[in-house]
Amino acid sequence: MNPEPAVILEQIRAAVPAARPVLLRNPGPAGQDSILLDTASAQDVFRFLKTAPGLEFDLLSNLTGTDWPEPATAHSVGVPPEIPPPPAQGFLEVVCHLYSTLRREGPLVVRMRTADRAEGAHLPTLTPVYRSAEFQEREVFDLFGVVFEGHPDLRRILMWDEFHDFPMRRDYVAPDDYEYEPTPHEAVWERAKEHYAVPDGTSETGAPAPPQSLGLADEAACEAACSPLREERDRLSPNPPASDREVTP
Amino acid sequence: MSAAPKWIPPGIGLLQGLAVTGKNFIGSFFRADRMTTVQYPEERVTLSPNSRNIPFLVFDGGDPDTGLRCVACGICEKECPPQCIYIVLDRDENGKSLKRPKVFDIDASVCMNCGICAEVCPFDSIFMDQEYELSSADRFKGLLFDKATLAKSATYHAKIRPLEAAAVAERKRAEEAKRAAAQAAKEAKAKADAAKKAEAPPTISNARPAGGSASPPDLSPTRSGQESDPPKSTQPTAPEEAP
Amino acid sequence: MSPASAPTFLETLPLLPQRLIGDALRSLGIPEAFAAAAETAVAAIIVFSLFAGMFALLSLIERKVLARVQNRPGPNRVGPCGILQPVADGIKMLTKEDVVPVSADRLLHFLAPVLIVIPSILALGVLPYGREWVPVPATLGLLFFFAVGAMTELSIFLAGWASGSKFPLLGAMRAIAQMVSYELPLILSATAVVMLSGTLSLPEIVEKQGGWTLGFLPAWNLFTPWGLVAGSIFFIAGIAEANRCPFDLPEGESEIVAGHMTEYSGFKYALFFMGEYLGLFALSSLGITLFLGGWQAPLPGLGFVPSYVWFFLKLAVVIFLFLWIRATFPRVRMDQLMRFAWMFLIPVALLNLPSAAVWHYAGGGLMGWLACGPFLVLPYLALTIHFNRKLAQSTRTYRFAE
Amino acid sequence: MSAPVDSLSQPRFVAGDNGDRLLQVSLGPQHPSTHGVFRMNVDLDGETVVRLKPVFGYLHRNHEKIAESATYLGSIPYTDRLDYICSLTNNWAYALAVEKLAGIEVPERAEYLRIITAELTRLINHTAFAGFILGDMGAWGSALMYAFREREKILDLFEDLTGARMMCNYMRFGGCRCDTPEGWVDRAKKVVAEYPAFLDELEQLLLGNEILLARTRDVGALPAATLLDGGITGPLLRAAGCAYDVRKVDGYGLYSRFKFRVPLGGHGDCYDRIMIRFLEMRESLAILREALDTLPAGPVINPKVKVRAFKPPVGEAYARIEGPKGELGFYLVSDGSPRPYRYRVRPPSFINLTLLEDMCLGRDLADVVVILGSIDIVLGEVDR
Amino acid sequence: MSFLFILAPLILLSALGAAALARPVHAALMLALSLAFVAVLYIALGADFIGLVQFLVYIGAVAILIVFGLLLTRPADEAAEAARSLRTQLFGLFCALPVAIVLLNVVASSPELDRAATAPQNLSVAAMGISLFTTHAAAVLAVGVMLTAVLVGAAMMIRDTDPEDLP
Repeated sequence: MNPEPAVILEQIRAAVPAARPVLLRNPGPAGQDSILLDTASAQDVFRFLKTAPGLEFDLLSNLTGTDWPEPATAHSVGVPPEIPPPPAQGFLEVVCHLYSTLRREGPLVVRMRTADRAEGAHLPTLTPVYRSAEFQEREVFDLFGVVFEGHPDLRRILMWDEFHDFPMRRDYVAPDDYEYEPTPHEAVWERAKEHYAVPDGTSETGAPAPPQSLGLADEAACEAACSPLREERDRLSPNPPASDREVTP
Repeated sequence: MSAAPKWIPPGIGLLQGLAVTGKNFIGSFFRADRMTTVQYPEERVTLSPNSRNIPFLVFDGGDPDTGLRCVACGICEKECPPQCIYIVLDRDENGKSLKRPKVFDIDASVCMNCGICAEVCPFDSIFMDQEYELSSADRFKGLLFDKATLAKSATYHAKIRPLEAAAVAERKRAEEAKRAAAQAAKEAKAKADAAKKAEAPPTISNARPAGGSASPPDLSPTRSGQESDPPKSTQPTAPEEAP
Repeated sequence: MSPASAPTFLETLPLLPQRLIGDALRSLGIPEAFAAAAETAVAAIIVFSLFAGMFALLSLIERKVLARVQNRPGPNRVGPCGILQPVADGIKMLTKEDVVPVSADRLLHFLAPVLIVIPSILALGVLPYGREWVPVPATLGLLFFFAVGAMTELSIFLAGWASGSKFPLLGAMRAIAQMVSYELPLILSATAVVMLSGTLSLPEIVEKQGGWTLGFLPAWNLFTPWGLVAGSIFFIAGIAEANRCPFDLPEGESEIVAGHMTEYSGFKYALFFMGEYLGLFALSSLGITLFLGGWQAPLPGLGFVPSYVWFFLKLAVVIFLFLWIRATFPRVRMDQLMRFAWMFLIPVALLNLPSAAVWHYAGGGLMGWLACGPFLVLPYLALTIHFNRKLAQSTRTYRFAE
Repeated sequence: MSAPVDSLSQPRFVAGDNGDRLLQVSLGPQHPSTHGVFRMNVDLDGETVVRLKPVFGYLHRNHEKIAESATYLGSIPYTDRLDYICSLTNNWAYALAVEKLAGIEVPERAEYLRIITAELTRLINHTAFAGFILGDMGAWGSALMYAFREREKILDLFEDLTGARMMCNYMRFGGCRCDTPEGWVDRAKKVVAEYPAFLDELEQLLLGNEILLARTRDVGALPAATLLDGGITGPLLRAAGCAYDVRKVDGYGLYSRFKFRVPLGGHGDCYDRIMIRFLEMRESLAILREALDTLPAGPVINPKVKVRAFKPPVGEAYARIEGPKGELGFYLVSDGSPRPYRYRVRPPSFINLTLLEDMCLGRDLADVVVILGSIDIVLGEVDR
Repeated sequence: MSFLFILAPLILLSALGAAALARPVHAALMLALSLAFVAVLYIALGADFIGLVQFLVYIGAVAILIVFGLLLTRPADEAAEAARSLRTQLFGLFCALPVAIVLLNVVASSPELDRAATAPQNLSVAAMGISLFTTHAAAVLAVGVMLTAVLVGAAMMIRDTDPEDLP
């Protein structure tokens, strides 16, 4: 039932000569070994995997990201030594689980890695090959910050458009004031109180007085908070700006 | 589904639907089992003995302060998925653990009644209650349950969950017996040793707490670890200071 | 009048206040014209308060019936068995904030709910509720009914347009298209009755439905082939005119929130509700008058009961039918609704007119049934063939994989 | 119209591809039939959908991040809240992934209990679905109340077994949390035996109804290949005729022991989707009958698995089950610590929405609601 | 006759409103109002049938048609409408004036005027019907055929939009 990644690896090498696939052994008992693809030929490989007779992995079941800020951890979980160690700042990884509904096989685990976690966090999109990647790539972009080149509609999907960070990265720090409601024993509230103009955080009833201001001291934050309203207003104007037109895939 | 009949006059499906609703309309006046709803404050459904809601702490005997089974080990605090439990270990003036909680709070507005605290507790001291009328006019303090609110007697536990309570009592009896046997053996051994060595005070008898808080043998590492590292006692927020 | 009719005192009981006031005014020497006007006013007030009360009651009964169909007890908290629920609802509605969107046309936004109540009240005035009880006897009653009914559409348009919001706009578009389309079959089916009764006066139409066929079957228009068709069309079109499920598209809550009523709150919203329910009463009453023999008793020998009792009993049955349908059916789609009106209801209603003529010239009876039979059977046959052709195209069988 | 902005509710028009003016309607997040806080930005030409963009995230709580900072055990109650109608199948999928990750065996009785609870969950989901979609079509909740009445009976079973009606938190790594209470199996058998009568009634109410036929036939159909490309699984895919049921394909749990059939539709429209779910319920009942009759004795949990301080070995695992809404998968990466290094849910509700626009283009606004209803989403899972 | 002095100014005022109001919807509503007053005038003059039919046709159909057309127009046009210049208004007046003159002339020179003023005969519906189906039978038939054609055409148009599924 489970496909043999080592065999498929050879098939890929034969069919897509430019590809440099690498087999990753899964150290755990699950035994789901995976194929690591280089980004340049990834789309071709996926197209091959989807259509090649005998493979026909027609269902991209799952596409998700993983953040590896520490290459050492990554190595412990399954980077073989023959791969040159990635930059010290770590990398982001996209993992795909492919199934073949025709041959009832799967999952074939295929991964891609970015060069680093900052400017180099680019990967080719899979949406033209598998439509089901569309929303999942948007999610990975939203939560991990991987930019999928060629994606037809790469916008944030779960977080709001004005959000700036990537919350699923491991070094993400939740803002102190993401909730201004006190939860007893919650250190978050203690920290959050400093962001609000509330004298001691309590009123007579024990409930906090509502914050007088949003506590956004600096101009930039104010600007960020107001910009959606402004955009909404602009959109309402008789002649909508060109940016309003969403791209239809 | 069998193949559709060859010739269907239109409107039959609509009439069938009307027949079903009509049957229910009339049936609702005559058959109680048709009714979907319960007229809540007057009628109440009997809860299943397994039904769980907010956790509570069990105490043995009549005094919730001294009889509390909880030894403030902090396992539930650690395992609680939404982190709604807050425990401060009680210590005497020398800083020695008294093996009971000074503060044991559960934030009912955060608690999701999953029952993991009861599941992981090695001392059979926290269980799931069946009280579901927890609404309070005070959004914050009213839903912060302290030790006094949470403490409920073992009889109460036996009332709401007879099977579970019986099993716990059985287990405790067995442990007690085992411990007594071990104690007796030790004492016998000590006596024998004493008889052998003439003057040697028994050192072990005080090491285990009195009462029912004996730990199962597989858990001693956790407990000893906890004793060396008191749970978050440096955290400033005691319930009375909490907003 | 049959000999076993109810005592005159009971029959004229609803007229008592207006007569008392008229007589009092006349005895004071007030001119006859004013006294008559006062009598009419009192009659109208009685009818209006009666139906306003029934509206309140229906708002409760509807919820009760729907609840019972769904195996719930329904509202039962306010007063015994929830009987005071309408009062509570009224207080709630009155004390709610009246919200007017910024983008609304304030005057028209205000005018719409007022305008929607008026036609229904006017229409209720000309209906014969009992042998003696006709609030405003009008020779052109039927025409009057439809003429004032035309205003409803305008007020719904106003509500939708003046709200300056998208769901009301969609709702108004739906409402107008639907009501214009369904007014046609409504009027055409009523035309058949007018043809055979030879009058536009509603009391006369009821009078003509007196008597019995075969000694027990009331001579209502419904029990004639053309009346059966016209009555069914009237019922279906009436559901659509009253915006009731399954034709409640203008306010289809699962699609366009509340249609033209989306931006209304408080008492204005209550007025819309009232207008809708009064319209429902008016249409049902007209249907009863035209096809179900109005205040005529359903069985011989029951004439001792005051005639208006029969009228309101029939009204209750018809309203229950509306509720029952609402509790059962899903909503149709706009294009299906329109196609149903234009492709089926209107042709059948048109076809029914010659059918009525044939009945007239055949002189009714068995001859009439035989002659009109084709008019009755053909449309249904056509519908069956159409339905089965569509169904046969897509008869569904389901495979199973092991 | 002097001021450009009057209010946000004002009809807003945008330019269409061919220069038409399209009415832009925001369906949701507060809308009676978007099944929660889902939102669609729909551009309408008249009432015909020209463009439809789903907007997510109103219920986003970053479930995955929470799980990565909780212990493996601590995430089970959170999985209850993904698709809160089907907490037990969520539990199972997660437990399955952890068992794969750590190589844990599950005792036979526990596997049976899992199958029983999962199939009961499927019944709950599909029954409620029938009620919901009728509500979307504007039927005034009668079918929904009937569905909920029957659902109550199963929820009572769940409460008896797991202690909670919806947030069951029942499965554990290596088995189930507790054994069945006294008499539970007989009660379950009774519910299962009475269920077909209810299904007959519901089918009588719904499936022949001409209005329902007109509303659902040929609405929202897409070919199976397109659906597969879009990652759509579960009843939607099978309604389009693709025989793909993870219970059969993977044979996880002990499903390979049971005899059941996978119903397949031919058209893939909303009617087929409803029908497939009805037929699936009949099959689930067959599984339940067999499982309840042959429920073996034995332990319900693998005693070797530690409750506290559970640490799977380093590695990763992806496991999936056939959830009532489609393929529900969990992807876990362990770095050997008591918390998952990476925890990912493959939510069927979310991925099944990928092709929502394709299904709705060219249809009426009223159809959008029905199509969305036929996809059967739960926002707890879509937004996570 | 006293009704005329109350109703005529109302009719004129609302008609003027229909011509002068900037927003098309307001103008359409004023037009409907004006038509309604005319209907009331008919009824006041004893022509109940005509009055009610006027109501039914002009409010229930014509006004609705206009309004429905307006629903489908663009609000942007409305803005343009509001900004129309004095010149266009004068042009409108210039067009309306000859029509008014011709109409007035026709009415004033009609030989029926004296007879109608002196003999307000109360025509019964039956009499009207008899006259329609005897003297004017040809016209009624022609109108009937035309309306039927329109109906069939309307049905055809609906048919074309979506040939699928059933009612």
